[in-house]
Amino acid sequence: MNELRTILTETCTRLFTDHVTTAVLEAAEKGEWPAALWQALEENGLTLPQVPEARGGAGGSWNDAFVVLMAAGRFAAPVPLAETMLAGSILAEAGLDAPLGPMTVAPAHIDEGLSLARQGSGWTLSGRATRVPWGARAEHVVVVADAGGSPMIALVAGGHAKAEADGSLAREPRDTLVWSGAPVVAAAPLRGRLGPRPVWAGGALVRSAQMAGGLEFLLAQSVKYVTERKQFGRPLAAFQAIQQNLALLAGHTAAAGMAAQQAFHVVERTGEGGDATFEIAVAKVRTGEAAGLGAGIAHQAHGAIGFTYEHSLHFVTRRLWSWRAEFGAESHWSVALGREVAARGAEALWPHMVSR
Amino acid sequence: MNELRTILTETCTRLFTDHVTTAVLEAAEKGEWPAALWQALEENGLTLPQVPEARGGAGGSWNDAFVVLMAAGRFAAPVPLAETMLAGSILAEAGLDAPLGPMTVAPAHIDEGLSLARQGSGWTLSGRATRVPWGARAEHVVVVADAGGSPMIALVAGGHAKAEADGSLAREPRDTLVWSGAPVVAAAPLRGRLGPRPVWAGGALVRSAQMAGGLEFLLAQSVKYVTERKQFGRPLAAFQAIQQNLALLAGHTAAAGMAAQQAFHVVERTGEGGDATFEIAVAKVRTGEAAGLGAGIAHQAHGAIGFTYEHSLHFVTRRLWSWRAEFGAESHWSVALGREVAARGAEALWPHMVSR
Amino acid sequence: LAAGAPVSAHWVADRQSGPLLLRFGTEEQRQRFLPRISRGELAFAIGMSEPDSGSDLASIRTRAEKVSGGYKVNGTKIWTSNAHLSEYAIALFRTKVVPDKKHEGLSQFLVDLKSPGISIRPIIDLAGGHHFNEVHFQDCLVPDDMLVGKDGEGWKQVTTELGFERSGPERYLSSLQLVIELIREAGKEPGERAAALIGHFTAHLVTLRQMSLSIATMLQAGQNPNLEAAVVKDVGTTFEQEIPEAVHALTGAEPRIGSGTEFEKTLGYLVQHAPSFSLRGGTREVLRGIIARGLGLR
Amino acid sequence: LAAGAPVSAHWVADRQSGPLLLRFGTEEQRQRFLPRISRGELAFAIGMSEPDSGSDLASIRTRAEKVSGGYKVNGTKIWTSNAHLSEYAIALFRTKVVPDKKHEGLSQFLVDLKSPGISIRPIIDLAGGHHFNEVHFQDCLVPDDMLVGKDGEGWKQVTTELGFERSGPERYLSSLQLVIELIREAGKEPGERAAALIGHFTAHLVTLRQMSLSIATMLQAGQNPNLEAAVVKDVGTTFEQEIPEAVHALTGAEPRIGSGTEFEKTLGYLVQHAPSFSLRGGTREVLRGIIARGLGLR
Repeated sequence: MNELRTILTETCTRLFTDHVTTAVLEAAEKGEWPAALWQALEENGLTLPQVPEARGGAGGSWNDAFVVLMAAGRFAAPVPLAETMLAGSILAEAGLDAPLGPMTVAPAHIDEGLSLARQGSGWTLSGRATRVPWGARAEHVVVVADAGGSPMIALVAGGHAKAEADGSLAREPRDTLVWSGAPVVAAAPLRGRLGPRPVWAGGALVRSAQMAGGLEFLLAQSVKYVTERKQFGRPLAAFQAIQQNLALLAGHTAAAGMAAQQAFHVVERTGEGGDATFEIAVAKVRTGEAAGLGAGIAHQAHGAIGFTYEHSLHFVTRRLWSWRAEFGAESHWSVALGREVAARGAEALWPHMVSR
Repeated sequence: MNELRTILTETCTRLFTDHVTTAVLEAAEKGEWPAALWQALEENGLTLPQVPEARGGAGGSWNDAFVVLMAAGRFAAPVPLAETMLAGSILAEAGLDAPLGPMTVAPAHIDEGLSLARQGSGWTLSGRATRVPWGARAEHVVVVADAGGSPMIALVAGGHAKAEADGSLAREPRDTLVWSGAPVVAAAPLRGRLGPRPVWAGGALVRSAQMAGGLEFLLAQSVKYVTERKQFGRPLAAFQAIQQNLALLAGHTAAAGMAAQQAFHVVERTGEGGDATFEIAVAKVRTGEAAGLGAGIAHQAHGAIGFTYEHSLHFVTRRLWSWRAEFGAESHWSVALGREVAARGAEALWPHMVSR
Repeated sequence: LAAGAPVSAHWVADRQSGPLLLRFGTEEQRQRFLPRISRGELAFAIGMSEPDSGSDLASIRTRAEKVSGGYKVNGTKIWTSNAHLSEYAIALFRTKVVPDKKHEGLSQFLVDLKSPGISIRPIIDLAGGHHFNEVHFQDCLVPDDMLVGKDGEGWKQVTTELGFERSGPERYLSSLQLVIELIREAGKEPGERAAALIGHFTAHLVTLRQMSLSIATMLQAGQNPNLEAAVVKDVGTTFEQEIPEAVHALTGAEPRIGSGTEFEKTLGYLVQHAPSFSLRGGTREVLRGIIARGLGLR
Repeated sequence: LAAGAPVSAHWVADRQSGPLLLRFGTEEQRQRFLPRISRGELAFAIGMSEPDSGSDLASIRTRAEKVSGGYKVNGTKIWTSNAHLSEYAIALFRTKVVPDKKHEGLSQFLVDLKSPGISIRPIIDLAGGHHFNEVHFQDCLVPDDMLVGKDGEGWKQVTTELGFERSGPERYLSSLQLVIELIREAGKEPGERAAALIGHFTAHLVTLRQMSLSIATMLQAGQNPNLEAAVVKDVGTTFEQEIPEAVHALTGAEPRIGSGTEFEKTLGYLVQHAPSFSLRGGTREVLRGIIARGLGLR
């Protein structure tokens, strides 16, 4: 990690430490919008770090986006930061400008479809999308939709959809949005480095970074807890069984961080027409597995106290359990990855790995 | 376990302690037949414990067979004891007498078939069977074969097949036998408590008992080793990580023993026309999983020393790795079991379990 | 077990009170409580853990001081299951301080939760549920006739209880509902991948049930299968905690609350509660320590 | 890695000698050995473990006593890889006994295995292979110019070596062949069950490779990533040991020796050798202990 990235990490850490308190997290679960947090993120240019300046972003790289999302995951930041970043990128890649304010993406399910229809010189959007992250709260929604057989990217303002509130295990909004001829702000043919399914692949990408960050929290929090807490007359950290488990957690955390980082790195390196699906699949599978195992280890280390609402562990573990399922769980991406590898043939496995 | 069974266990333990020495095991791997061991087993009526006296057996129960096979597994006894027991039972269930001497069963693969043809008032056997345990060494082979569309049980004497030597990971014989019109000693229509595929189901049954016994050895041997061996100035047993691993091994060992015992119990309870396939599938799956995990834990506890040929651990672990694959691995039996459970329906799971 | 509904969380279910009173209760206590217990009218909250005790259950600091006519209790119990719904608790107090021998000087009591000097504070769990409480005792008088068994023998009595706790069928029943939902989801003719998992689960469930039954048989025969019960609990808990993970790995289903299919909601319930399974009746490390001692390793 | 053939077992492969001599060797030692090492003509046996040392690598008892012109060596090394095939060994001896400080007083030497006073006895592994040896030293004279680095600094030098050992790609390469055979077995259009496992393996392999590369980068930058290397080794070994188990669980294939398909034979080879993977460069417990120390737990 170079120096600039270290500075960025520190900025994020400071910002989230100030703005993502237990009170903010609890309030967010009750539906309160953390306005100060969002404002601080925008003021620091952290909502669209990798979007070109010309398109409304901070002009950084996907590697910067990774750093910001890791930090957001570490703090369980209850805002659609990942979704906004992704939405902004999908717009920019299609040659459209990204607006300010929280955004989200739709459809979040691979088997749902939306459609665009011509209206004068513009377009209108119709269709139904379920489990849209922060769907009712986002000021803009970026969608992939079918326009007479061609996939397009479209930007619609919030409030034009009929919204049914729904939520994730972490009580983050996951709303159903229904558009019926809603006006489209801007539209362009789908293109860009996130490939033919930018919401699906990009969603998996951003979730992998959030999960890697969440795991870092679990590790730090578990180490802290077992060092402070005593049992049978000595700190929990003195028990070899605890040490061995946390070492295992450290391994999963390191692996998840590496897998996610590499995916962002390849997305950055890959220009338009390139394809980072291989690395994205690797990242979603590896971070998702680590999230499940890591949450188990962290809860085991914390014992009963981690099972209380009062303790902050669950703000992260409940998110991890949701994130790993969203935009394709391990089962989806591992089958896709396995089929890709098999189609390439046994002898190609290692050469392909080395060539990436 | 009742008193009679305790006595039987002790008899077996004494016999195997005397006759299954490291020298005997090493010689067996080089192809030497442990004649004294076999003779002792026959003299003590342990080769056909559950076969009725009228059919040439000891007139005990399948629960006795379980005890003997557990002990045989514990000592890695390098003789076709399980195969002989199974062969004798298949004969007896079909109303045929069991001969003395080591026997085996064929075909050992579910997708292989043999056929019987009429010759005068008798039959001849033709076909090819691979991986037949002790195929070339057994004095008799009991086969399931097709006789013009009807399945029959047939007894053929050893030496009538063209044999190609092959072996298991544990260097036990697993020979290919080819019969071309070989004379049949006795034949009868297939029937009995082991169901329509007595070699396959019965093979899985006996292997589960052997595996349960093998696991008991691994546990005892590992406990002994870590108690005696010192590292970093204290016995290995003092390390919590070692303790926790061996506790896990104890759990797998207990579960494997229970699963196998229950299968034998239900086979005993089930008369002709009954069906113990459910319990046999449970036993093969549970003992097979335990065998894989248990071998890993035992080797980890033993460290480098367990990796040497000199140490006796591998006589059991190599057998466990083979046994779990034979007569249907976990993958086979779990799919079969899962399909059976699914066909019965979700709500029937618990009632069915309780009804057995 | 009502099919279709996620099982409710009972960390320390009240299956202990009956056997405990049968074994250690006075004739008067039995006559007073057992009929109502057996009719299901009376459940007991269980008060073992204390704020700093964690897995070290014997490190109990709540004092019960002998006074005229009974014991004066001061201290705090935590993780007291269903104290807000129960009339009585079974609680372990320290009646004598024996330096360096924390297992001595403990006694078991039945406590009327409406007694003066008791205050109950809810503990909300991570899924937002309320099953547990912190119970605070301040100069609370517990009458002599509420002592269970002998003064000072509480630890021995409790470990017997834990034996029951460790072997009971809830060791594998908590997650059974998810297996049932998975079978429903997979349909009557599941693919190979789903069938393999269902078969794996079935093999484990059947075996665990047999293991539990064999412990029950030993208990009925008057034996004290503490080691065997610890083994069953460890095997059961480990398996149970694997279930949500394995189901997610197979189906990729999202664990849900409030909305979604029964399958997704059951997954959501269990994913959140699985961490607690290994806490009931001793953490995994403690259980494995008990097993290791039984193996002669410590 | 020759495709189609099971990889050969190297517990402690000789990737250490070059870096070691580059870092700690005298100019004379470098000139004498490095050209032959880089041409692949010269491999070194590694002599660390002793009969009673196990994972406690510092508990070394083989003495190298300073005498005129060199050191007189007495003692026994075990698990000396390929001593029967190598000209030289790199060995760790005790040159000074410092009571209660076992990590002090150790020194590294290059040893000509044809020297008088050395006898080599084979160790046959459970699969019947011969890769390791017991090497016995009786009054064996090792000349002064064969000391590597400083007298008494052997432990520090060795832990650097172990860093290399722990991060190298053989951490995940030993089992790669089985993954390749599995892909071949599954065919170009695998079922969902096989595809999921292949995808899982691929995700882990790719990630491990990246982790190894990042350690290599740190080493090249002159950093000493001992903790990171231990993490990579632990993750890699744990994954590697899971591979044969997972492949068996999927396919039910029988692990074979001598006969059978390439797939079955590779499975047979790996099932037997997997137990050794966690021994190279420290057992799992020791590695996790190192990681725990890095986390501040001990």
